[in-house]
Amino acid sequence: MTIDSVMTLSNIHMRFPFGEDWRGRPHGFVHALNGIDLEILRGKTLGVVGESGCGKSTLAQVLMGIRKPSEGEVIRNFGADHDVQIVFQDPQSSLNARMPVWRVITEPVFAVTKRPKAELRALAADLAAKVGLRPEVLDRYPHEFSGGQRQRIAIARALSSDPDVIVLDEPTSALDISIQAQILNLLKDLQAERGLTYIFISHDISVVRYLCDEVAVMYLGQVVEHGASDAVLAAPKHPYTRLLLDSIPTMRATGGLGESLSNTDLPSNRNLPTGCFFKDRCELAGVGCDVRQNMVPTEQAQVRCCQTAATTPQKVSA
Amino acid sequence: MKNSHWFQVVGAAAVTVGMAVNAPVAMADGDADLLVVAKASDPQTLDPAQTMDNNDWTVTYPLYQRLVAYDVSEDGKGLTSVIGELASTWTASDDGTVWTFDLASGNAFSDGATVDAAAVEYSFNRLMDLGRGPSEAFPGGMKVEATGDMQVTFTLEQPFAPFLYTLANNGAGIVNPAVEGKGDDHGTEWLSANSAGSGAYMLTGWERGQSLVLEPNPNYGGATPEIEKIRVDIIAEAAARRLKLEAGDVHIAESLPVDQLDALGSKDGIEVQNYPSLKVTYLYLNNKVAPLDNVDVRRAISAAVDYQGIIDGILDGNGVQMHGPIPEGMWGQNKNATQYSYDLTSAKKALDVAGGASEEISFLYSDRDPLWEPIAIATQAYLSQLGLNVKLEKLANATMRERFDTGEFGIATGNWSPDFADPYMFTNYWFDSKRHGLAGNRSWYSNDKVDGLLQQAVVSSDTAERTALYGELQEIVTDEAAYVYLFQKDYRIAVRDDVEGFVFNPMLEDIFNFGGMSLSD
Amino acid sequence: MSDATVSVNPIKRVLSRVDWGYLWYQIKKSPLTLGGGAVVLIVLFLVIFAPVFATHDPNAIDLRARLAAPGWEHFFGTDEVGRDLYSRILYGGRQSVAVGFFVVLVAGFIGTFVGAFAGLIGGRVDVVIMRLMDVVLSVPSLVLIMALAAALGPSLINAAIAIALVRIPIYVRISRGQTLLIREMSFVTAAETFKASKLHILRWHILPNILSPVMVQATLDLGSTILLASALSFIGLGAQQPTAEWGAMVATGRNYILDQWWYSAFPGFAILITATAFNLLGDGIRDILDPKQKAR
Amino acid sequence: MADPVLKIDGLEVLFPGFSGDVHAVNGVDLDVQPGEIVGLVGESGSAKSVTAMTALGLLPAGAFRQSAGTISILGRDVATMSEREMNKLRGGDVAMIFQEPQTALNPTKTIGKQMLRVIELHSNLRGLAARDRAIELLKDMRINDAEEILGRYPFELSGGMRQRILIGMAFACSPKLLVADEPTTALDVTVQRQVLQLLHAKARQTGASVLFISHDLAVISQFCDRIYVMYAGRVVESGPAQKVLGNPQHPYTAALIEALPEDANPGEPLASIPGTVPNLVNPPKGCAFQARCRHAHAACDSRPVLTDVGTKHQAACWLREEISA
Repeated sequence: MTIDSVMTLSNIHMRFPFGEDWRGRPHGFVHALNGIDLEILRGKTLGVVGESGCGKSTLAQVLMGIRKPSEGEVIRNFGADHDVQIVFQDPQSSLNARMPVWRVITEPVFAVTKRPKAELRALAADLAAKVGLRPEVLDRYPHEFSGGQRQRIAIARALSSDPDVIVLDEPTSALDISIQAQILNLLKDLQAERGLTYIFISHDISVVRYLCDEVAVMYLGQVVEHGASDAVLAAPKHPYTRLLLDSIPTMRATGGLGESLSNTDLPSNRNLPTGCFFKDRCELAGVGCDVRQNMVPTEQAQVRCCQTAATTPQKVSA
Repeated sequence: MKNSHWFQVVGAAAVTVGMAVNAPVAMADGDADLLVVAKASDPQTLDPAQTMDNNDWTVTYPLYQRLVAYDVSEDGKGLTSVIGELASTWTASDDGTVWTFDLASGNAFSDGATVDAAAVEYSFNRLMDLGRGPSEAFPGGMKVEATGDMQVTFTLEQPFAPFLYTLANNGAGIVNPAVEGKGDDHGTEWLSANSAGSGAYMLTGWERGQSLVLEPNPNYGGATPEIEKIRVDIIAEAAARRLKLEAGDVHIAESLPVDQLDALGSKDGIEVQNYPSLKVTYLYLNNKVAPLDNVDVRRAISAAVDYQGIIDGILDGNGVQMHGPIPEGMWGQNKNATQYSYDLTSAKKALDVAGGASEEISFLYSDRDPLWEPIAIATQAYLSQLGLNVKLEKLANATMRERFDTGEFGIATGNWSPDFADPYMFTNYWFDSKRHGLAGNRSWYSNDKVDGLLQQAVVSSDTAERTALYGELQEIVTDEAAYVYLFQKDYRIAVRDDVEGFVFNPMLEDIFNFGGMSLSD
Repeated sequence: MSDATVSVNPIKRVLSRVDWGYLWYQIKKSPLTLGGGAVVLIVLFLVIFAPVFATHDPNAIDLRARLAAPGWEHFFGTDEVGRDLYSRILYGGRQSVAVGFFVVLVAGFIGTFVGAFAGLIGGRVDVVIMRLMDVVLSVPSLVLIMALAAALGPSLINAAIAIALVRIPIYVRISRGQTLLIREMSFVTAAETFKASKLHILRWHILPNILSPVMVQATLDLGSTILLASALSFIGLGAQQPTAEWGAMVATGRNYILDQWWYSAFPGFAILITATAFNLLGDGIRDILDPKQKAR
Repeated sequence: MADPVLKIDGLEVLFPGFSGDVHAVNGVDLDVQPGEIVGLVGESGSAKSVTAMTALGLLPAGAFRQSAGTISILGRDVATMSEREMNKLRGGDVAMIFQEPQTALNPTKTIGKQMLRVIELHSNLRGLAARDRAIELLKDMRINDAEEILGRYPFELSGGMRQRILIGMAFACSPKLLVADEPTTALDVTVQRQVLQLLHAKARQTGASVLFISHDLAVISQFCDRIYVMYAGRVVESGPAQKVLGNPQHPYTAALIEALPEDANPGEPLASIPGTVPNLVNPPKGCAFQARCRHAHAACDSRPVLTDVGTKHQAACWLREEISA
């Protein structure tokens, strides 16, 4: 079976200068992304999880094409201009309150080419219906809508340029549970109908498990574990993935909150640690962790940890 | 208005507070020997050879003496004839070109130096060398020579009829030759802020913009003045001057709006004195610029102004319409010359003769005289009845005077008062084509015949002949409407009624005879 | 999601868009604002329909009725050439109000655009523009206005131009500050992902969203501009005779304040009332639209 | 049974608005017993925060009106207390922790200064003793280099660190009641877990009662002894956390749990709740959830009251009434 990848990221590095001196030379660099390799499969959903500061948002910007990586290559397997769209976390601020809904929805179109108003309105009406909004909402303004409806508008907007890929940047984390379910269902329906590729950035493991085919776990600008989401989330291999999953409160947990973690602070991304990035917080840390870790394939996923890789039998490719 | 009093108090309080910054700090401290005069603006210079402004003369005139002075009548009225001041006697040659003056003894400058013929010679040479405004009253080529310790001889190139009278004017003040040592500019810089005269008073203090202090000259040759100290306070706001006067902090308040004087006169302790004056108010019609270069347009304008309306309305009746350029009370006035009156029909006729006028006419005025703005507005309204388009421009006084000199204006307002008692002050200044601009002919009027008449009149010493010449001239310049001859206004001044001995002389507006004045208790 | 975004917080809702119904509701709650607004409306009405309400031609002189006291013939009395002060105040308001609106429109329009441009483009352009504005702001504005008005020549339109020029930096600052805030909003980021041009972002995102604070400033400015224009006329740099203008009338009336109090008093009251009314209205609108700045 | 630390009876709060008054809180009864950790859970608009803020007198004066109900804290009726007494109560016997740890700390003062001020304000400790107390509090919050942290400014610290410091400060004066409003919502999961653990342990250790406000059912289920589920300004269900979440008796609670993706099958659509929360300008006459409830029937047009549906377990639903009847 040939892999139909819609985007390929190879060895993406991203760093930003900070604190310029009087001659404009930076004091140093923030290392946001440190060697990302990802294959994004057409029609599938890739979940990207990780804590704040792990580089998720920078990765989203690289995927959108609004930031050029400092190093590495992004290959896009499609031609059209508006091929990647985005849905933001907070529908409160991602929709301009001064535009009527029909303009909001069609902005990706009229921002780049002049189109007659009627055509834009027709497009907006079409898309509004798709995302479950009644046509009479088109002339209203975003503030007149609830969070869930606003997120529907944001999704309609992302669809208006007929993209291949949509980056979903925590699209439901600002929503109530009951509304989150509606939006997730809508996203699933749209994907099935249009063959969309989703990149779903989230910290909510249960949503990722439900929605995503694959999951990539990020830590300090690297993917530390990548594989099929059911496998990775059921039996995490990387110690960080495990920590993450253990931290998530669930209703089924019986042991209460358990013991407190001693070190929850991320290492600085200004001066990257030597060796394994997770070494200082890792309970498995030992021999071999003093060198940079590479992605190693295991039975179910790729893992960036020599310790796990050594104890897990590698799956022989079929 | 019953309520008006409340507003008055509030308004007056506001003005007082607003003006408090400018006003001098302490007022009359119950000292009966202090006289306070309130003026609107600070003097520019106190050098008699430089200043041409009555505003400065208030201070300079009592500081200096002149060869001759205006006489005072038995009943205390200022006369236009002169008597000797520093001079005891004088003689003139028959042709009127050589004048010899013998000086009285006993006059001394404030530093004790005697006023002798050398000082007179020095003062006139200094005046003519500097060549500023005041020197223009004297004929060019005049020679001044000390022909004895106490004798001075003036030699003129040609007869100059008003000569004797010019010697009574401010510019003829005798200056202590010691000023020559105060710098290489004839001491002008020093003298503009100090006094070096033999007058009844000397300057003892000047805080710019605030006040000047005069004290008696210890070496003064005349009767010792009664008032031991005179303070001239500079108070810009008319309302503040008036309030100070009402409060008794000021004895004499200058330049109060005429509208306020009647009300003021009824106040306790204040007297408003009225004097017939030779001060006239007239409009310059720039004879050089269109459409005013057309004599019929000027005639039309002269007939479109409601003279009596302005006098009754703006002056509250305290004035009379001018009858040509020479005011009533000055000899030489031709009562038979044409006098324009408000007559729209003939004005329109005249304008038709001119073929109409579509140009915009600028009208300059300043706030130097509070009457000018109402006159300007009224004139604009009158001329609009003729369809003339007048644009009012309110300028700083200095700017306006610059424009007179460059001739960049259409109509402008002006006041004129004579410095010596001779019609020359009105005729030769106003119509001589050599005096275009600021020098006096502010209408830029030119007429060869008029120039000839002026020349003839100036060299004649025969008053009857001169009267005839000026009479003919008045016919011409009135007919040609060189100016709009508006009105001759009474001199009105508000003084506390404890001020005694003030003698008004129409040649000496804004000037007070401090030496002869006193304060009753 | 916390309860902060719940509809129980009406202020937040309004911040997102001018909601006139809400505005009216809030104005009704503040008697000062309501009073200010009512007076502003009355003033505007009287001034616009001055010919209807005036009893005399404002420029018609009547020297024999000069400085007449208020009465039935002349409600507010007459001035030094006998013009009807009541009619002149009505017409004079036209000048004052027109200057106010002219200044606010010109300065607001230019300032907003320049500020938004500076904020959006950033970099050197921004630095140069802002330093220039700092320079203008660092000179006392009345001094600068007087200098400009004197240089342009004394007339009301020149005075208005001078005031407008000097007030531009205020709008530049406001609009740049707002632009910097809005530039960080994710709808602008979103527009960037659509590969929208700067012009598109300026037109659709920045300008519509900085309108509220600019409008608040503009309303507040109206009062002070009317005062400034009057001040300029007062010192002779504004309206020229015979044009009726409140500040000029107060200035001339000052000469007559002791005996003819009405001459200065009525135009003075007109300035006071109008400027205060505009300020009250402006303050009220600011408190409603921009509660962060509300004086406590 | 001891007096409740916090008792709210029949609370009704409304916010004047231009299209009518917003009836935010519509008759809430609630109590927190000594040593108890009570959860207040609900979606946005359920008025869980408003209820707590009203109880502590923290809503801006003039912005709201309490139209009915009584609130008593530590046995005292809040209505009878002056503003000064309320201020003394807050930060003394009652402490608070909010969602945004950034805004609760003064950015211009060091942590040490801010902690010492709180300690000195509410205890007799001064100088070194107060400093020792501050270090002790930070150590309890698992902050190892406490002495160094005291010299730092808030911006130099991570969000988790700041929140732990705030919890430490909240316990500085041994409060009897701690109100925590979404204290971990802004934090990452690993940090959230740590903060929750520390908070829980400290509360248990000091015997303080906690009113814990959250929208996160999972957090609530692990943290709280007893919970109130709120919907549209009313309590719809209450009882021990495990009982309510494990065996929900109100259709809203049940639907909420079903809507969680946690147990969902990726192949099937999620069980979402149709519609949106009702407009509280004109709150529904009967059951507020009626319009979205799949069990709604005629009886729901009148307002259901909380009735026992199990031991210490109550729900406000006519359906339960029928079943038990």
